Amino acid sequence: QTAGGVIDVATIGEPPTLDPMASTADLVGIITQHIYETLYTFGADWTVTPLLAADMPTISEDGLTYTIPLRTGVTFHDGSEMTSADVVASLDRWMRIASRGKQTAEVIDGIAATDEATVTITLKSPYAPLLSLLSLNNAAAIIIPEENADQDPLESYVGTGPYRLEERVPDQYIQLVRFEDYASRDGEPNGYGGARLQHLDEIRFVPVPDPNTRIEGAVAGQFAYVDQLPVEAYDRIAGGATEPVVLAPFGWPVFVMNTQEGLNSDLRIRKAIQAALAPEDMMLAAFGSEDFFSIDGAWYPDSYAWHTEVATEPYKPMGDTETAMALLAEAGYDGSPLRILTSRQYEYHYKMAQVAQAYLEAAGFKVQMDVVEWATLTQNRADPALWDIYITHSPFLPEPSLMGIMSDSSPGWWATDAKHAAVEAFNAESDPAKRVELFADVQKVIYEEVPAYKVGNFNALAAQAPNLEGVAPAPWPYFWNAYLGDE
Amino acid sequence: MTLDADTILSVRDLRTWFKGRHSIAKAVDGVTFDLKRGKTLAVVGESGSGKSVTSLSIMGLLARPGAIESGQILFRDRQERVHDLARFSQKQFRALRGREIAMIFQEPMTSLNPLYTVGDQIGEMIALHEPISPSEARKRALEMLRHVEIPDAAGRLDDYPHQMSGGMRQRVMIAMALACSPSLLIADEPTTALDVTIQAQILDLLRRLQDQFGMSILFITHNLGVVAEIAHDVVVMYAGRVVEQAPVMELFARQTHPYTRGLLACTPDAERDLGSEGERQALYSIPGSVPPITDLPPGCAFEPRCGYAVPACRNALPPLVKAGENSISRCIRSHEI
Amino acid sequence: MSAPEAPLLDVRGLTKTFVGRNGRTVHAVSDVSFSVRRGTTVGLVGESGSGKTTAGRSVLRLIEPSGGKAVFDGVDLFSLSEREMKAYRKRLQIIFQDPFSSLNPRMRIDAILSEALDAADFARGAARRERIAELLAIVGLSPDHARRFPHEFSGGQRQRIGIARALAVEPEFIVADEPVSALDVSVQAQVLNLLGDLQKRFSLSILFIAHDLSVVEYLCDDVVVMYLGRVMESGPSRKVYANPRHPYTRALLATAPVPDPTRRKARVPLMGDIPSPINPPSGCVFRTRCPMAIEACAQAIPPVEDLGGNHHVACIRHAELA
Amino acid sequence: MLRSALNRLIGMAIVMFLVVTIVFVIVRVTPGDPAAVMLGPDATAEDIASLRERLGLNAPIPVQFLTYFGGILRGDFGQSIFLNIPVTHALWLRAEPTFFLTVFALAIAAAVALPVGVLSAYWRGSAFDQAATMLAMFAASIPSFWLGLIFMQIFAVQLGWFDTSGYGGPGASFAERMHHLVLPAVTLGLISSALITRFTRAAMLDVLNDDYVRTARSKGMSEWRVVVRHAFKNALIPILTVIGLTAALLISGAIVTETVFGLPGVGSLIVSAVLRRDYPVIQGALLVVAGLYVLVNFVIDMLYLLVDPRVRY
Amino acid sequence: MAAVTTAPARAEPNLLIRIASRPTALAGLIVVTVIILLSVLAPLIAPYAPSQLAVRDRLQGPGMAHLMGTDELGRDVFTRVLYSGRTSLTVGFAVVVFASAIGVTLGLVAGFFRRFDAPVSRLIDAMMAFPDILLAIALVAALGPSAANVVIALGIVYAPRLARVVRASTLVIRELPYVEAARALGVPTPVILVRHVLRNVVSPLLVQATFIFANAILAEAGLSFLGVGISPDIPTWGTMISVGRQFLDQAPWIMWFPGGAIILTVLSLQLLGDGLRDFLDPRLAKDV
Ligand SMILES: Nc1ncnc2c1ncn2[C@@H]1O[C@H](COP(=O)(O)OP(=O)(O)OP(=O)(O)O)[C@@H](O)[C@H]1O
Ligand SMILES: Nc1ncnc2c1ncn2[C@@H]1O[C@H](COP(=O)(O)OP(=O)(O)OP(=O)(O)O)[C@@H](O)[C@H]1O
Ligand SMILES: [Mg+2]
Ligand SMILES: [Mg+2]
Repeated sequence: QTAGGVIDVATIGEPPTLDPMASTADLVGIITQHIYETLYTFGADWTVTPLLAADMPTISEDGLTYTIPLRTGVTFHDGSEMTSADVVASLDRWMRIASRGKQTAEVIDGIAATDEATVTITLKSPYAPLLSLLSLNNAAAIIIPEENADQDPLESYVGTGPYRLEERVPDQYIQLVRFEDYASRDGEPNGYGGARLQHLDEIRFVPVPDPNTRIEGAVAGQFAYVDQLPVEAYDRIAGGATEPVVLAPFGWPVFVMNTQEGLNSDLRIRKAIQAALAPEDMMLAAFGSEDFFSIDGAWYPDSYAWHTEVATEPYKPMGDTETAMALLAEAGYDGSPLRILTSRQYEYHYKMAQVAQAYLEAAGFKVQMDVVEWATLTQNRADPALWDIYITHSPFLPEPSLMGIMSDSSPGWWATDAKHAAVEAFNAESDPAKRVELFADVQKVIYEEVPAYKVGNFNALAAQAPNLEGVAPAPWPYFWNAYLGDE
Repeated sequence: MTLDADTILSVRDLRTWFKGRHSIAKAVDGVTFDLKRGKTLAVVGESGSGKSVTSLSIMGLLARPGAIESGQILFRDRQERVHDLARFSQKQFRALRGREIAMIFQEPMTSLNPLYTVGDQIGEMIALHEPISPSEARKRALEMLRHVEIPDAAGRLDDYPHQMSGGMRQRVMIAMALACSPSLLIADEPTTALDVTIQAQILDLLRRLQDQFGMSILFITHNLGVVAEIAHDVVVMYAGRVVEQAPVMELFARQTHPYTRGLLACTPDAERDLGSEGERQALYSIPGSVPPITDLPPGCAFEPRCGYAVPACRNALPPLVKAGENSISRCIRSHEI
Repeated sequence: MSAPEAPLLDVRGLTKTFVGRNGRTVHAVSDVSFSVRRGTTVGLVGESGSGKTTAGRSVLRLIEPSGGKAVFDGVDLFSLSEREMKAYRKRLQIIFQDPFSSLNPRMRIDAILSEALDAADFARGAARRERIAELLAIVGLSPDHARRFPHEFSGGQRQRIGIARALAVEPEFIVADEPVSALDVSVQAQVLNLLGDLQKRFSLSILFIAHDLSVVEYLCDDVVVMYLGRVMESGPSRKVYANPRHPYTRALLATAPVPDPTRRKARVPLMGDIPSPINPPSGCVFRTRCPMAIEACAQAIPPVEDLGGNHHVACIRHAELA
Repeated sequence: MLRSALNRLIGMAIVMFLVVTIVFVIVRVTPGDPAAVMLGPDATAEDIASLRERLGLNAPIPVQFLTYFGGILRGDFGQSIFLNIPVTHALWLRAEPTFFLTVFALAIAAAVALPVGVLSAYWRGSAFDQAATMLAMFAASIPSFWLGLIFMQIFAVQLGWFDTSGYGGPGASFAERMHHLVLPAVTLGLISSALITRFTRAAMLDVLNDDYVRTARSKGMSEWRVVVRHAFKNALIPILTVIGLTAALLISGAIVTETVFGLPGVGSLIVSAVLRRDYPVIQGALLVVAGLYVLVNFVIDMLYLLVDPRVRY
Repeated sequence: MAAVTTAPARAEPNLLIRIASRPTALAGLIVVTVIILLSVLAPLIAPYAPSQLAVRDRLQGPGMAHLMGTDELGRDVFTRVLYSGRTSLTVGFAVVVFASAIGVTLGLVAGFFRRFDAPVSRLIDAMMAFPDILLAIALVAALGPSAANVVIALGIVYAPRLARVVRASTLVIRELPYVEAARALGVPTPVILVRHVLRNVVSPLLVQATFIFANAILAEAGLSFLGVGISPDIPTWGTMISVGRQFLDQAPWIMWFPGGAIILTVLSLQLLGDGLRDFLDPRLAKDV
């Protein structure tokens, strides 16, 4: 376990920004989590654990006031010391800029620095997901120096993280070097939390947008770590110079329905789709082998506390064409095309779409595929007039409230009374055990109203050099704690 | 290989064919003639009669698929040795070309390399055959330009071909050809592309240079006027074959082949063809046209167009026979003409 | 029908300049005058680049002349608009030197002739087919040649087709631009005879462009000698040939090779090259090569002098050559 | 000489002006509001309106064109939406790999094509000629990305001689960077050599039939001298033209090759710009690449003046 | 002095016979014909439907059931290669037609009317300054990725190349005596353009067209590979490769067969074009 060393990490591309508040992209989070830190983060078991906060907050009886103690002696990369003023300014910026921050701002009454080392957040109503939101690394509530908080877009990439930005050459590399004055937490590493060790001198994130080039790079042993490999490359990777790393389960692909306009504003159509789809074939086409996916209608797999089988009956591994046809007839479907918006940024999205198309057509749908670039997709999905289904995926998020469909304003625009009732109850409850029970109600509403169709669980594949140690499999891989062993 | 002492080139029954996949073009098919030392032999014939192919055969410059099929090309070099050029290798030719036999071509516009000055190109010829320094070569080139009477020769040495007129370029070609004092100069239609006044200059020049350098000239042309102007002896070709050879005076006085006769008759001549009041007599014209050389009749190639033809003409190729004092003819009725 | 003395075509002061690629002006034809009487042939001779073709094409308005006039049957062709000119097109025709490029390789002979008949608004159908056969017969081809393509003909035959095309519209006047110089001598005579016959038969007027002096002497009633875009001498052929009054004509006649070795004589060829038409010599354009040139020749363009009997010459020393 | 250079220069300026206009038109026909694209999906109508105002998108088209044209004259190609840096800067950052890639590829192509083309013209119809012609045609039939993938598979993945992608990390030495260019340059060079071979052969065939080559032979010189000194030098003139054309071909090839080999060059920048809807970058790249092409061909025109004494425009 | 120009092509009515006399050109012709036939007759020949999924039979190697194996969705590669041929060839052909329409018009106008020569030629020069793939990418980006737009983009890319060839030929033909003869007869200019000029431009055009056909197929594949071309749910050889590329290791046949089809088609088109060029327009060998 020696200090020193430089690693190259192949990422899926060039991040659109190095401001993690401004983007929900996983890639941005992966890179910037080394530079910036949040008040809280997730421990190994996905429980919230303090990072820049000294400890867990004190929550008032009514659940409306969070008093957060801050660590002292934490310095920014520019040498200044973090104070409560920085935290308040940063959180203000978060509520102004970050999409999750904007969403949270609706329940926040005020944020104030109680003293140098304490910040108090007051809420309008109890809001259980708050800490998770403060912990997440995308659209993240990072803490930056107060004087930088006005910047939009962010220009000074100054954080408190274990690595600082040395150089960025767009599309070539982002070079991070060890931040010598980093103040680590004491104790042992615990997931994203706990102590953060700085063995490596340098981490370079190299964008390799082409998945095949990433595979070749992994096989050839060109990188210490290669992120986001197509799972089907497992055997090749295993035979190559780097070792495959599987994160199982990693996440879920999802067909989001446009509940606001067009065909899918009719619940019966959505139900017909739900019946028509055959997740087993879709997952097989997308991921190749059962080794890399599982057929699971529950929104959380059984390794998560949120797992429940409630209401998942409509999820039929091989689909149910007859039921779908019946539903379709009942809905008086007029044969106008069902528009599936997808991209090939993630090849498996596209493959699932192709299989879905076959099954939907078998059920009597007329399907129109709109295969566009990812950038176009993110743009088009915001326009309800343009699509009926769009395909995306998500890692299993530690807090269900963070899922896209939970927000009324995210594309799909699912907003019904039943949803509001279930979700509000869920968000207002602070007792974890009770929240698990309440989530079953949420899942039930989802299955009843079909705002989205979860296809299954899938694993993620990465590759890692044999001598790279100390990297824990994670949806957003991080490289503090990592070190280069002997080959 | 015997050759009269005063014969420098003797082509004997030369056949040069172009063998295609489906046909054989007998471009030269039985050409025989002798060229005397210091004399000019003109080869006349219409387009496609094989004049150029004959000269290229002599120079060994035939391009595929052309090849000498049979026959001899006897050539006497400056050391009085006689060679059969029909059997020469390219290597042997290389030593011969330029030094013993030089050639000038029809198109003065394109026969010079546009990228080198005329001085370079003449100097190159000399340097190829004589061990000589570049400055020496330049001096010799200048000397040659003077020989061919280029005005302001020193000033034009560094001109590029495109800066010169056609006549000038042809002079440069001649200067280049004569630079190594070859004993034989082959001139393939050297004046055809030139205007009459320039043509006269070049013919005049060639005559004078022949007196001066003593080379023999094989002069290819289709213009009987030019023949009368420059030749000592004349060979007439038709469809790849020699039909008649005679000294120039004899030939124009009395033709021993109907084709030659036709050629002369169909060139307009005011004295002959215009009446005293200027009224025109119809020109004599040879009926029909030249047969394709890929498909020659077995007998006399001129027979289909010939006014003297008899059935015998059709059966076998008439041999070349003595027809006059010094002339030979490939016509079985030569004595009746 | 017309007054016997009025020529069919009277060209006066024809001038044509080209702007070359580098912006320099080429004086291709300068102040050229001649006339063509009905039913006669006028020969236009001169060395390469002397402007013969340019003059011929200008008269037909195939290129736009820069100056002068060409009075055809009482009308100045140069003053006509392109539309008015159309009516005259079929009265004036042209035949070309190159028997290979003067026929569209993708059209059959009947189509080529048919296009010409279209121009004359000739009816379609059987009459047209007959007319095509007739035209072919006129130029000595057989009617079953009509369905062939040009490449199936020899040079002489193609030249006949070119002539047939020109005759199709029954023109009164034909410009023949070196119609025989690309042909072999044996074929040349056939075409010359044909032209001579046709002229008589259809009382054509012909402007016959050539550089072969003996052909012109044989065929033409009048001759116009050009040099560097200008007329040096013109007049009835017999007069000009028998008694050339311009040093250039003289030199041309003297240097033209004659197929008669007994007439080979020591003659002094003209010195030097033809100057560039971009920058013609001042005064008399011929003076740079003229054995008789004097200082005065450089001063002014020599006036055209009438020697009587329609014989004109542009030389200040012509008297010495009488 | 000076005069013809000047003439060419004016011609070049006109062509460049048209190039700029074409690019302007292409960007104008792009559907969608550039301002909306720049601001992304979360933008409000007011944001878009104010950006339109700021970008001058509300001005009449001729005014927009003038503004845009003025910007280009000052070297201002706009700001990359995605990278947030000036387009010129973005292009400059990417220039090195593309520059060396095309130079190496051209060198490889010329080294292969010139001798092969000359010899196959010389031995026209021979087995060598037929084989070379077939091979050249075959090479021109292979999609370049396909060849690149196969090379990568063999030389990088299986033999491990080269990295599969990239251009070296920070501080990579020049040699290391060039090492990354070997496979892409060979791929691109081989494919481009096909075109140059065929042109060289055709040009040589042309000149080998020229009269002055026959003149040269009639002088009694060696074939080698005839071919090199007399024929090839003349053939060089059309060959230069092809090399100029190849410049464009190489850049097209570079776009694909760089993508296959993950080279951070202008080519891959263009592809990512398209995928990212980074219109200013697309526009800038179009301008710069076309400008370079025009420039290269201008240089070649000037070379003509040196090689060929006849050229007087 | 104006150089003596030779007539371009001597018409040869029996072109097919002449092509047949050259083995390579004949091979090209035969292969192209076979490929076109296979594509046209795809519905009759293909053993499966082009988008018939059988996810459980995915990535099967070539064998009796599937001549060329199956792809990642279990579709029959042979079937898809046939159907892709339809699109690829149609795109190639449409590009040729579209490019010819523009190119011939521009080339004729520039070549025939001196007045328009300079402006049109400069425009052509400017268009040619854009490398083909780059211009195509930009145009597709501007127009949106659809098959029709790819055709339009590639058509615009190749039009100037055709225009140059047509202009060059027109410049020569314009000066030929048979055109002059037609003018002397008073044949209207449009008729001259069509009957005399266009008809004789056809030969070099045909030669160019085969090369552009070949290039268009390659370019379409390139665009699809880069992900900026035809939408991947329309099977073309290019889209098949770009999908198959991910399985280069496990299931190389998915990429090999469409790739082979491209190479074969392009190669035979080139052979054919080369043969045509030899017969129709030897001078063209040195043009673009
Ligand atoms: N490379 C070749 N392949 C086939 N036939 C050829 C070749 N070269 C020449 N010929 C044929 O040989 C014949 C004689 O040609 P040659 O050039 O000797 O004629 P020529 O008398 O010089 O004619 P011209 O007066 O036109 O120069 C012609 O019919 C020609 O077609
Ligand atoms: N279109 C043109 N542009 C520029 N210059 C031209 C053009 N046509 C002819 N000329 C020039 O005009 C002059 C006269 O040419 P023209 O063709 O009329 O001569 P010619 O007497 O017919 O010659 P030839 O005997 O060679 O046919 C020449 O110098 C020629 O270069
Ligand atoms: Mg010859
Ligand atoms: Mg002329």
